[in-house]
Amino acid sequence: MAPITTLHYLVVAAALFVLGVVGVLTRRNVVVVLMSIELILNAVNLNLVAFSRIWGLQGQIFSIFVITDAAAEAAVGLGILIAFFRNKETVNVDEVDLLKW
Amino acid sequence: MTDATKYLSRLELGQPDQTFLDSNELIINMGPQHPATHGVLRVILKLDGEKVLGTECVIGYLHRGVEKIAEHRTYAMFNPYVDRMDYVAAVSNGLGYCEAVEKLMNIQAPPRANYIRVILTELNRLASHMLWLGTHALDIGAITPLFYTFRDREEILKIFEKYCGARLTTHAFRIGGCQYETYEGFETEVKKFLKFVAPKIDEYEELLTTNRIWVKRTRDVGVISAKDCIALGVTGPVLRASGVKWDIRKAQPYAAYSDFDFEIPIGEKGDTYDRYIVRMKEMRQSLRIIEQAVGKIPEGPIMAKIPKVIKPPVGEIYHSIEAPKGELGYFIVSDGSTQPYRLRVRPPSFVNLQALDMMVRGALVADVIAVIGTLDIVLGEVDR
Amino acid sequence: MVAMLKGQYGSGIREANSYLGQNYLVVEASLIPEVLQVLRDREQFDYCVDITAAHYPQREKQFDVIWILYSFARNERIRVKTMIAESESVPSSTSIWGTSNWLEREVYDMFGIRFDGHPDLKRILLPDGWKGHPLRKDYGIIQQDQEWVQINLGIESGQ
Amino acid sequence: MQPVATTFFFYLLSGLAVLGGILVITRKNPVHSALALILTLLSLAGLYLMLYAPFVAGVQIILYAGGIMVLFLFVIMLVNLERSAKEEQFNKQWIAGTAAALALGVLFILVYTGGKALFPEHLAQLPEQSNTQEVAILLYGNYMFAFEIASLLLLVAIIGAVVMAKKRI
Amino acid sequence: MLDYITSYLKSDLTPGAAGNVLWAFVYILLIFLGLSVAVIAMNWLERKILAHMQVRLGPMRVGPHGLLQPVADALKLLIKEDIMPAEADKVVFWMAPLFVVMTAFTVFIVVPFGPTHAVTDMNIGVLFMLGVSSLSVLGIVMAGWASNSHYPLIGALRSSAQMVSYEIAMGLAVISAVLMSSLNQAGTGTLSMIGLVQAQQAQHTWFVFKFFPLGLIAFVIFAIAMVAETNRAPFDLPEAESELTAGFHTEYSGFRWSLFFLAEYSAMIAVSSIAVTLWLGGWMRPFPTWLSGETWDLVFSLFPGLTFIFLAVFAFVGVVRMPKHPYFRIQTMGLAGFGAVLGLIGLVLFAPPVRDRIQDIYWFSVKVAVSMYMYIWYRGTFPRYRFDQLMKVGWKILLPVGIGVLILTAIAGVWL
Repeated sequence: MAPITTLHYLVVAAALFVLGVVGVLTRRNVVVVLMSIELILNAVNLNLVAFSRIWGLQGQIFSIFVITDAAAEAAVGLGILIAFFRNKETVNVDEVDLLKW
Repeated sequence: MTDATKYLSRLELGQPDQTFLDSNELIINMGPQHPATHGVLRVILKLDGEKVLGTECVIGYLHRGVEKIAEHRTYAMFNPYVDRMDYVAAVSNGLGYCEAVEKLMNIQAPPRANYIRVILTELNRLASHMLWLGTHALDIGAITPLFYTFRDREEILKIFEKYCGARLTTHAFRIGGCQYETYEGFETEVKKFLKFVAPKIDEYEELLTTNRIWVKRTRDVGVISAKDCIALGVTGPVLRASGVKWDIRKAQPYAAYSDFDFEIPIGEKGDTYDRYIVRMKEMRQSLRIIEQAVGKIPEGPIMAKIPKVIKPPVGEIYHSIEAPKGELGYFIVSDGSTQPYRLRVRPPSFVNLQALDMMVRGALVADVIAVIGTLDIVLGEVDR
Repeated sequence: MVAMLKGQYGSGIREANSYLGQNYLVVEASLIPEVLQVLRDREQFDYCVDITAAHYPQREKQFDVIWILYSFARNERIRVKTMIAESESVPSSTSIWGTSNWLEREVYDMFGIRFDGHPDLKRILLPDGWKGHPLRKDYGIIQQDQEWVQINLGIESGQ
Repeated sequence: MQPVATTFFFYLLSGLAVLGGILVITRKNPVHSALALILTLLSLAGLYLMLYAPFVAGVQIILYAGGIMVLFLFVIMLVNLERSAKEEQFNKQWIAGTAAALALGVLFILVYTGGKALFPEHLAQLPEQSNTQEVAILLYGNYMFAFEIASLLLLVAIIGAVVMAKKRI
Repeated sequence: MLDYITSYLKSDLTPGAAGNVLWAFVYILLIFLGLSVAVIAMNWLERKILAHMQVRLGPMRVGPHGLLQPVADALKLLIKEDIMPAEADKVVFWMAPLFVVMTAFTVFIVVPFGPTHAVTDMNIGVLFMLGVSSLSVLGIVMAGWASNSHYPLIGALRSSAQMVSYEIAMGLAVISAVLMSSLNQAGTGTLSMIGLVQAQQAQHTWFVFKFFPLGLIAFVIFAIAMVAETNRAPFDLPEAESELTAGFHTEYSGFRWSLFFLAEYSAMIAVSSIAVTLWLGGWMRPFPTWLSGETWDLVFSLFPGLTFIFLAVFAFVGVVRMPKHPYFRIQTMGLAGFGAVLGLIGLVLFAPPVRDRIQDIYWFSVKVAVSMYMYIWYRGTFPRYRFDQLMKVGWKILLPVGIGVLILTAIAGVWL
């Protein structure tokens, strides 16, 4: 088999990214949408780390920041989800069409 | 006057607004098969996460119709049945029943019988409290005290066995006195036991009283005020831990209790820790009573003069004693025949259990276990 | 105390007596809540020890309902008794003593005496669907609710 | 350290990662989705190890798989999604979704085929043994400010989450 | 091929670092085997020790002094009916115990039983161990959710909240130890498990005594957090028997249940070995500086053999005290055989080449064993915490103290 190059990693990352986008666009369940966003972030991370293999450590540093970001996003996102569930008893995105309740 | 009446042990379902997440209350069946309900008690818990919103006790799994059986047995024949109610304190049950019938027939047990009764009943109180301590500690997670208490309770059961041949459901007393004379060496053996058990009680206290986790788990858990206790009819150590200095042994002495000098330990706050301390002190007081009694058992007959066939006159009687769990009462209606017309048992566990709901509302699941343990219920008595 | 009560309720207090040193009152059923309230508030009988009943099938008023009260202040017990017929019901004392709740449920379970104003009057020791009230004299000692046993336990008979 | 059977492990791990990703967006039950996502995250951690980024791999495991996913599972259990699992899982954006996915996919392929020449053949020297130390030096040196901002972001997130989720503060 | 096998024996590296797949595989097998034996032994020891604490005898029937009891238990569990609740989520229910066991075993690839006795030495060893052991919470959550029953669900919620909370305190304590490792080197510390022990070797002290009492406090924080992390008494709320029947594994039975059991004990050993590595000097023998020199080295290297000989003597005393009755003949013979095996192992351990290679493993195991004994001791002594109190201990006591220790360690490291 051909040796693994950076390009291989990029292809995996792209696949994950596309899967994440499809998930965000098509799923109704907020939890799954949030998880799809995590998928996208991970795809980005894989890209960053793969590039850092070529150009040095900065990519890894940035991916750590992305993970931090993901943690913050998950916390706030799930907090909103709980608040929303409490008020509307649903977790479907297409029923969240009011900016207030 | 009381708030206690507001706490009806009924579970209102479907009030989602009380929970943290709305509409997400959890209904849990604790029991009838559960390691910590001391038998076949079933408690339906309504939970908000870990917080208890309400409880409902479902009892009766062990119902045997003792009161109905009593109406079809003669007075003497019914005597062994009472042992099967509170089977960890069978001697106390027997004492209460025998004294009630004696009172109804207006006879007195001879002093020697009364002394033997006191000694055995207090030994039984010790055994009951030991069993309570072991299982209560086990419920809270301390597994070791259980084995210590069982080791020492064994000695008491040995004395019972030597006295009347049975260990648990003793049937030790008869109407009118005691069936058996004390066996040879009874007094020395009891004295030996007293010497043996006093340091053991210290040992239990050493394990638990100052244990930080134990104190944390029991302090301010299941608090019940004296007022609520009285309104809910809660008696025994639970009532005393709330600060009411009331013990039937002192208030309305029966058997030979008026002869002895002992104190009624009381608590202040009425929380689980106070109840623990009160029971521990009670065990020491029991030792004191036995110590006084065993030295001066009077000579004389052990049976009063009673007719061959027990036929109490027409009338009603209510007699109660201080069982280890609280006020154990017998209400007997006699129609002059050899069988009770109606016999009602006032079981302390049954009435005390009613306070469970009030004590655990707003507490956590773990507290329910602690409170069930601290109420010291025996399902044989609750369900009868 | 008896004189006071008699003065207040007249012939409603049928009998006030003492047997073997134990006091009891026999009261008209309609006066029950008032008498109990007065006993608790004025006479300090603040502890309801027990509520029970007895069945006398040959009498016209078949049931005795008995309240056993105790006063911590006076260290004294008193029994309050009333007689009711099969179809009658007794006012509930749950608003006077919290402990009445289960005790009244047990009386209902065993005798079928209804307590008006009880918040949750249902069977307590026997299963919910059970037929009959075991402590009535006409309920035989080996009698059971065959139907219930067969449906719920899946056996022919519980005997 | 010479990684063993690199090619095999690469295909295994990336296959698992993509499989996990597919399961995440197709499973009906959110718990299954979350478990599939954990699979993806763990295989990505393996890929990071192969890319000489052990610290990122460690952070991935401890934070993502051990922290964030537990949070997800916790919330899923808390809001009890059984009812919603029976509902329609996909909204009506199928076409938009597929189109976007296709467009993105084509774009990626174009970029990769076109940009293949851009990537240098020789790789940077990343000593694996001191990776953690070097990451730390960069993190607390050049990127100090960003690091502090990130901590501030986390603080904001904590407060935000508490405000959102708590009914009565 | 033979070269390939023998070449490793001369190297000073772990098999992973030397790139020797065969030996890495052998080490993995050895660890797997050793861990299984350790879990079985722990099962017997816990029951025996706990029993003697509680004035009873414990298992006495199967084999001499119940030595074969764990084997009998394992057999019983294997042939027991495997019940799958009807409403359970089959796949997740099936995966959960496997996941828990896998994480519990994976941790051990970086545990350094000696300078070369580890499968591999990762640059991020400590981080890896913490991360992977924190993954086991996922398995527990899976088990609780998949059972589709209230008690397991509450148990799973409790355990996830508990483990996530105590991980933080644990991490802080670990960081302060890592900080200590950086002190008299070229400025950076290490996360590698072997590197951490070597740092203690270089500084001639166990980290538990470093900057007294800072190291000790960090160690105590870790010791408390690790009990909570492994769901053991007094923090065993997720499986609190008297409250939740059995917590997250209420619905499990037979073989699957035994996997949880296996995972629990190997997780205990795993966190104990982290504690030993970070604070108790890993494979270092006691008193490396006070009692140094050739003679002391020799004396301490005799300990493994002596221990086994001692155990053998113990077994033979048991043989002598066994009642002389035909009924006990097989038991007596079994115990004598067991003693003979132990004595033989002890004698082998006196041989110089074996002695030198085995010493590190011996001291490491002894330290882990002491930690395991503490686990049993806690269980025999303490009541259980309530959930809010547990959280209070984690967040309001351990966390602030951990941060304080970390800051003080940093200050001490700079100025001392």
